[in-house]
Amino acid sequence: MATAVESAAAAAGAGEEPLAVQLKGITKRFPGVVANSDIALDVRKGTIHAIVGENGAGKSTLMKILYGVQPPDEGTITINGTQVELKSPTEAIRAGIGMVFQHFMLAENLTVLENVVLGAEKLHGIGDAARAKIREISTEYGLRVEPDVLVSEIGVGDRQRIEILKVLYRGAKILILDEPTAVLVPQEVNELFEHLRELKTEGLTVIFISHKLDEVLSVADDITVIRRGTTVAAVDPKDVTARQLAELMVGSELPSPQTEESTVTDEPRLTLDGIDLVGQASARKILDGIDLVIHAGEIVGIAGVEGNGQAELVEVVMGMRRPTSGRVLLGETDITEAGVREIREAGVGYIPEDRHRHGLLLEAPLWENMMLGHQTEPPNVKGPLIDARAAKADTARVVEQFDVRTPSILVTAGSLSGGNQQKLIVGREMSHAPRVLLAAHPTRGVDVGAQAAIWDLIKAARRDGMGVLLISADLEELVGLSDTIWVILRGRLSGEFDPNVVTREELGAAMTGATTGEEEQR
Amino acid sequence: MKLDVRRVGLGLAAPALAVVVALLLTSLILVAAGDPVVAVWQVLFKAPLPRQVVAIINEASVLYLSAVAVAIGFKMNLFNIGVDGQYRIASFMAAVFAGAHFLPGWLNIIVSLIVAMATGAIWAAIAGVLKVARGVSEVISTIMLNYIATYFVAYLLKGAAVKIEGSNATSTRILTEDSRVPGINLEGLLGTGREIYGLVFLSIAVGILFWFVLNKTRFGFDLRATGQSETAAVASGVNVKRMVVVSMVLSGAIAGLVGMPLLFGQDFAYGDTVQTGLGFAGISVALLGRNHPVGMAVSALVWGYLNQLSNGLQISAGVSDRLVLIIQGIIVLSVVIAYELVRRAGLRMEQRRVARELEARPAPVVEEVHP
Amino acid sequence: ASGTTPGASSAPASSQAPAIKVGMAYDVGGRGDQSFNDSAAAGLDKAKTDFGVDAKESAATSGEAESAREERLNQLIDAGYTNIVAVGFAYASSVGKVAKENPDVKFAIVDDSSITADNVMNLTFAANEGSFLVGAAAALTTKTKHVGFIGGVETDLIKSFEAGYDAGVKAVDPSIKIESKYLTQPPDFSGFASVDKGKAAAEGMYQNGVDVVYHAAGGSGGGVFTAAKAAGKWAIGVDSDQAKTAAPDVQSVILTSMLKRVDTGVYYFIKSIHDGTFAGGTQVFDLKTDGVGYATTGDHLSADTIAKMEDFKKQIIDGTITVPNK
Amino acid sequence: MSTQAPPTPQALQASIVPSGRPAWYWPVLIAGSLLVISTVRVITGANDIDSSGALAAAIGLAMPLALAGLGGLWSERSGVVNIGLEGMMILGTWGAAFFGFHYGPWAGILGAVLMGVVGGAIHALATVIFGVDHIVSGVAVNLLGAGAGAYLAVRTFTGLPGGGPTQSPPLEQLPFLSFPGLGDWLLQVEKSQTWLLADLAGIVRAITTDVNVLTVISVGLLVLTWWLLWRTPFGLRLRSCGEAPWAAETLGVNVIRYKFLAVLISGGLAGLAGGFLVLVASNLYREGQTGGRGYIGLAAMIFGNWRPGGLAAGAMLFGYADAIQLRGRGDVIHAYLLPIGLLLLGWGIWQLVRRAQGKPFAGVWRIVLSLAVLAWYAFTSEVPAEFTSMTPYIATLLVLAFSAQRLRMPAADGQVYRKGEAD
Ligand SMILES: Nc1ncnc2c1ncn2[C@@H]1O[C@H](COP(=O)(O)OP(=O)(O)OP(=O)(O)O)[C@@H](O)[C@H]1O
Ligand SMILES: Nc1ncnc2c1ncn2[C@@H]1O[C@H](COP(=O)(O)OP(=O)(O)OP(=O)(O)O)[C@@H](O)[C@H]1O
Ligand SMILES: [Mg+2]
Ligand SMILES: [Mg+2]
Repeated sequence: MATAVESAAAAAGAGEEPLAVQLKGITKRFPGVVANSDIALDVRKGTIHAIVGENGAGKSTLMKILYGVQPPDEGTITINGTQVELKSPTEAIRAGIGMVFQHFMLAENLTVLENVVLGAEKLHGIGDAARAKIREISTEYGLRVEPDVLVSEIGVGDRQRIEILKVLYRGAKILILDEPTAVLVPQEVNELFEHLRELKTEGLTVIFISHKLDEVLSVADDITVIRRGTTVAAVDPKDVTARQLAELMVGSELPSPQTEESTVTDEPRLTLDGIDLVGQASARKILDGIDLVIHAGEIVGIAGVEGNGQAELVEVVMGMRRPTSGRVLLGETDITEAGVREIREAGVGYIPEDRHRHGLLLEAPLWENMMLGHQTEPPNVKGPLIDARAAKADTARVVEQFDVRTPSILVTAGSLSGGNQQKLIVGREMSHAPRVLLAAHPTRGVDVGAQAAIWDLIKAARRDGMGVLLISADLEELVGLSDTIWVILRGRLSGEFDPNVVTREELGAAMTGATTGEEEQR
Repeated sequence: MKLDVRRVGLGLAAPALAVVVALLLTSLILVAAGDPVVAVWQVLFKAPLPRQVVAIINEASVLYLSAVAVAIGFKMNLFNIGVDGQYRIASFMAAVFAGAHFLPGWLNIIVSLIVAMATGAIWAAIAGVLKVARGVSEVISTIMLNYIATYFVAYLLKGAAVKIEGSNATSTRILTEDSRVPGINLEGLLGTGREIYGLVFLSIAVGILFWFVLNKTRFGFDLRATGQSETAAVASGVNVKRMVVVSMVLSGAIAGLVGMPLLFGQDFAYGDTVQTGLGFAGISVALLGRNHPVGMAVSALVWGYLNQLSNGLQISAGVSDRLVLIIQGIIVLSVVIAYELVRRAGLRMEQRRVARELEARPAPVVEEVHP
Repeated sequence: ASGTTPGASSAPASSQAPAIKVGMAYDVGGRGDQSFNDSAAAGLDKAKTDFGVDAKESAATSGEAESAREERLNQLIDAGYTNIVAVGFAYASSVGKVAKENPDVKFAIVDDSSITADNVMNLTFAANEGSFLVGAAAALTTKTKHVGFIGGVETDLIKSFEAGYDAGVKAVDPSIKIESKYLTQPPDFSGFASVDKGKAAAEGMYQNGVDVVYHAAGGSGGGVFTAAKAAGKWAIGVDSDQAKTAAPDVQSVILTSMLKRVDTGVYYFIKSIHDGTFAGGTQVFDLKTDGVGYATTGDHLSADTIAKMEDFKKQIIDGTITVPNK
Repeated sequence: MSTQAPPTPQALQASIVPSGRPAWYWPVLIAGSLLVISTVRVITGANDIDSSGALAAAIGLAMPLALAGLGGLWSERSGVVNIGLEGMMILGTWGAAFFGFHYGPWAGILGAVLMGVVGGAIHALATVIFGVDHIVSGVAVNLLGAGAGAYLAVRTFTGLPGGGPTQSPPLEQLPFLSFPGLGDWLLQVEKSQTWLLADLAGIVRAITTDVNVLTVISVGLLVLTWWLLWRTPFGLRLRSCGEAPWAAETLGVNVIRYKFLAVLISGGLAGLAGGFLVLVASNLYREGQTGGRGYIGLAAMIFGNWRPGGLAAGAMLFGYADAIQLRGRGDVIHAYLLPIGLLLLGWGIWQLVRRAQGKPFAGVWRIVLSLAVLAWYAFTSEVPAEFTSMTPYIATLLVLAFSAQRLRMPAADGQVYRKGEAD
């Protein structure tokens, strides 16, 4: 185990050329949270430096400080040997730093070109010279970026590349990538890493944040581990295993989803029968002939690159969209034409992938959020009236039972941390004993403790005979929980896999269409 | 809790701060323009005379209805600028219906109120349906419908007008004594023969209903949820399109009532000297009252007070009574700025409290894990 | 504050007799509107020089509440101005109410005779009769046999202007085509203050062959004059002698003006107080009493035309012609 | 959430719907309309339908709306909703009259802009600096503008020759420009009433003869706005503040400064819209002169999909309808019933023919409506005055209701932006 406190990086960098980035004693307090406390970070020039840590450990905050978005409360920043004060991103850019944010920073309604040149118009203008430059960078690094399309028209992988291009366009010598791989499939990740290695050979420095430790180990030259806002270790990737790294991050041992004895029955709970969904003004099918059966006690996982129809599939089942053709059966009942409310009342639980958009009223108190989606069901209502007392009692129970960390059920949902918001949603959906649960990325952005708890809840519900449709970008989670895994590609279910035997590479290949779909492995 | 005391204090500080700022800024403007500052405040801060008290309450009761109508929309993130047109067309219809005296006495009044609500609702529903079916922004459609209502009513009024000997005003048939809502005489209390509109109770009832429906019913929950997050509401099973139409209809129905205290308590007919602009005033009152049933009542009274006392500005202080609009504008702005500052402070306080109470708890134990 | 600021009191011109305290409640626009209210103000000013009047003035705002009008009257009374002139029919019901509450205060109301009380004098004007005469003038002047009327707001009052005008035109030559346009409909009273709308409407008429336009559109009339000037055609003014009061550069296109002598009415009321002859009830200001008439400033009317107009005037006064008001 | 949200359904849809119209769309549409209108004119004899006089009036009535809308565009493109346009316009009317009276009409233009900027500054201070809800601030600015305009007018115009508490003295006019030697000749052609030729002459004459210099300036501002916002780095930065302020911030754009500036310019343009009313449309200030045009300008902007060309079209549509009704042309509006009825009929029949798509009654109500309209055309000769007055408003509603809804407001429009909250 690498508990080497004197940093390998620092040792290597001493005496030679100055460090690309040196952070000392960085402290940043937010109301109620100390996001960074006395952080030290040394990044050697021309290396890929990974930063790992749990959700909320303070990684993004540290990077935003380095990029001048937020000023540190204390501490110093030294770039290439000179101490600097970065009051705004402009100054960071001037110091040769570029950053790709965890949440993409792109304007949907502007073109790729406009997004790239924004703020850097002085370099090559905003016209043909800029277009040529973008093409040049694009070919040089194999980024395949088309300058004149609207960002709203392109997918996640392309957006990622645009973000990187944005940084390169500004001639940055130090690149910060905050969780660039979260939305990418393995092939895309590999491609990204190729780019990073190439950048490295050209003398650029990359700071790279990821929760996926095997990736980190494969690409990084140095690793810094952050826990609860402070640096706990700087390690050499050659000396550690992924598990050791993870335990450094958490400070304890790790959970992981465990496949259990199958509880699958032959009673169909949810049946999708030839579902087609056609986009409004074109004939392109968003969903194409989806046939799927989920039995009581079964978890069906859906793997796929984002934007291949998963979201729409969930929306069709939930009644938020009408399929162009095909039927949805809940048990024996046809719910194709039913509204969201009827479907929920019929016993479909829903853990939305975007909890802020679809799962919560951020400005409403917790107890009102507990009613959301169940505002016609007991104990929340009596006839047309709200039963506030019963709803509050129910909320208190869920908060207790599902370990939602909150001082009160009267605070607004927006004041909870992401993980606790997620636990509240899971608790809410579970406590109405659904017959079918649609779980979209149920543990996204949630830290390990809460993650294990949510997995346990889903497994317990499965034991009780619930049918679960699990959509996740986390292949570990899919493999660990599912009884069956389907891959979705361009709106079609392109392959079925047995989670007990499938490898990540196989899944990744199917997800990107690298293998020709239909082969069944069972 | 100590924190909450401070919070309440902050909450009260906001309006107080706003009033001080409004006074200060207005005084500055007066000084700059060379108007008598002291005289102006003497007029505006004179204790209202009994007849003015009555007029303030009457005006507030009307403004309140308008504010509630606007607030229903706001709660849904719908901006109903059309209350003005809705109440005018509704008042006209109710005046024509009531003036025909198909029904006796109170029955006539009650059915006329329903006619007004239905008319306002239909007029507002046009905007709602256009939004849902054709995607027309309700901001545009209600603006257009305001104007269309003006001409439409003018057209209908031509047909419905009844000539009064010697008068140049055009109006519908005047209600007979038994179809009027008797006023409340506070002679003993205030010492004025002026009467408060009997329909002031309508405003109070609408306020209570607004509060009840919004906070105590499933429907109100759906409505608020839609206003707070349309996407979350959809996912929770709210039919947002229907909600848009329904809330426009409700807003329009309440808008239809705006002119009723005037019709049954003062004008007894609809004519070309009818009060206009109540719908726009309602927007200000609703915003100042933060769409809260009690807040809007307070702000309606403030509005009525300023409107009434400003009548004396021209006569007693020699200053244009349009000054009151400036004061009202400054009040709206300074109140919201003060609330915004307080909101930010409150947010920080809540976060600090959450964090402190969490720290007080024991650290979570990671549950049985099998590596 | 200067003497003309509304609300400022002006000292009585002669200091012997105690000044008559007059409260003026103007209609929307107030003193300085170059139209209806100014005409009332002129009557007040004349009374000031003749009798010594202490006056307080206040103006309405558009679309205001009934209670605001009542309050305005009450404020004037509270301030000791016990002779109130309410300018405009919009004050009818508030005068009715306040007059009842204050039997000692004397009121005059312009353009309304529906309120009857011992302490209310109703000043009404036969604007249709004056309009008849300018209608005749228009008919006698037009070369294209095509004349126009532009009303500010389509109220009964303004419609009586149109009715008289139409009758006057037809009396001269029934074949003449008359176009008419109202700028707005009540309760939108902006038609009395929309110069641009007046201009657009008049331009439309002139470009369609109309060569004389009579406006009863208050402040919007300025636009009519501008359009007339640009088209090189005639316009007819209203209320006061607009060939004297309109902007200097357009005075030359004003063929004549229909005079509605609100000033005479207001002066009459104040004089009756001064003389102690005040009595409630309707005072009609018509051709007979010179309460309405027409102006000849600029000498654009030919002698022949004036002769014909005078002839009509006589016939109206003696009842041979009854001018419609609807 | 720790990962990028997936494309929303709308975004997905956008990727499927082609984003622009083909290049021939507008030329063909305009030429087609001209043909239809010309034909209708010849059939019905409603010559005022596109006379140079009607069109010139339409331009004059459209300009204040276009300027107000342009003000709205600047503000909303930077992400600040501006319903305070009306108040800023009122301030502009006073500024134009005050400075115009004392220092001449050119100073009046500056005065209008200056007072509008004051209104804009209040809105900017409230929304950009203090983070107040944009609607609330806009409503307050409307109150302030109406109050301040009226109050200042009483203070400054009372007692001036020809002025009063609610109106300014008459002002000197701004010059009118004409293309030399064209006007009379075109008028001859127009008077010939030849099919198509007369219509073209009318259009050309309306834009080349007796055009007020402020109209020319306003059109220039429309073009300049387009160029600045869509063709320069400055514009790119400004628009990025309305689309994704946090992204802009991370790229070194000083979002607060751009938003503030945009709202100031917005105020200046709205003020100029008021100035146009005073200096060109009326040559004096009158209380209540704006008459809700700020709101209509806002509507024109939404109508025009937050683009200068679109808002100009919206303003023209409104100005034209208003001109027709003000010119008392019940016959012209009546004439329009014919093509509208026929269009509806055709559309209805086309839908009926396509009813295989599972909507058996798709076209029926259109056909019923079209028959009603045609009957109205056939059995009457004029539209009642009240209905002609409604024309601009109904036309706007109808066009919006029938044109496919492709409107897309700036993504962050109306959102309160605070610095340093990017994540
Ligand atoms: N603007 C802010 N205001 C208040 N608290 C904040 C703010 N930004 C971050 N925090 C808090 O600071 C802590 C560190 O957050 P940060 O985003 O840096 O975590 P992270 O390590 O990037 O986590 P993740 O893996 O989830 O992205 C968290 O508790 C977070 O809630
Ligand atoms: N932009 C922000 N402004 C204000 N407060 C914020 C902001 N971002 C986060 N916070 C606050 O920080 C706290 C933690 O939020 P966050 O979701 O980042 O937590 P986290 O540490 O990542 O938790 P988890 O690991 O459970 O996701 C919450 O109290 C939240 O209200
Ligand atoms: Mg987090
Ligand atoms: Mg992070």
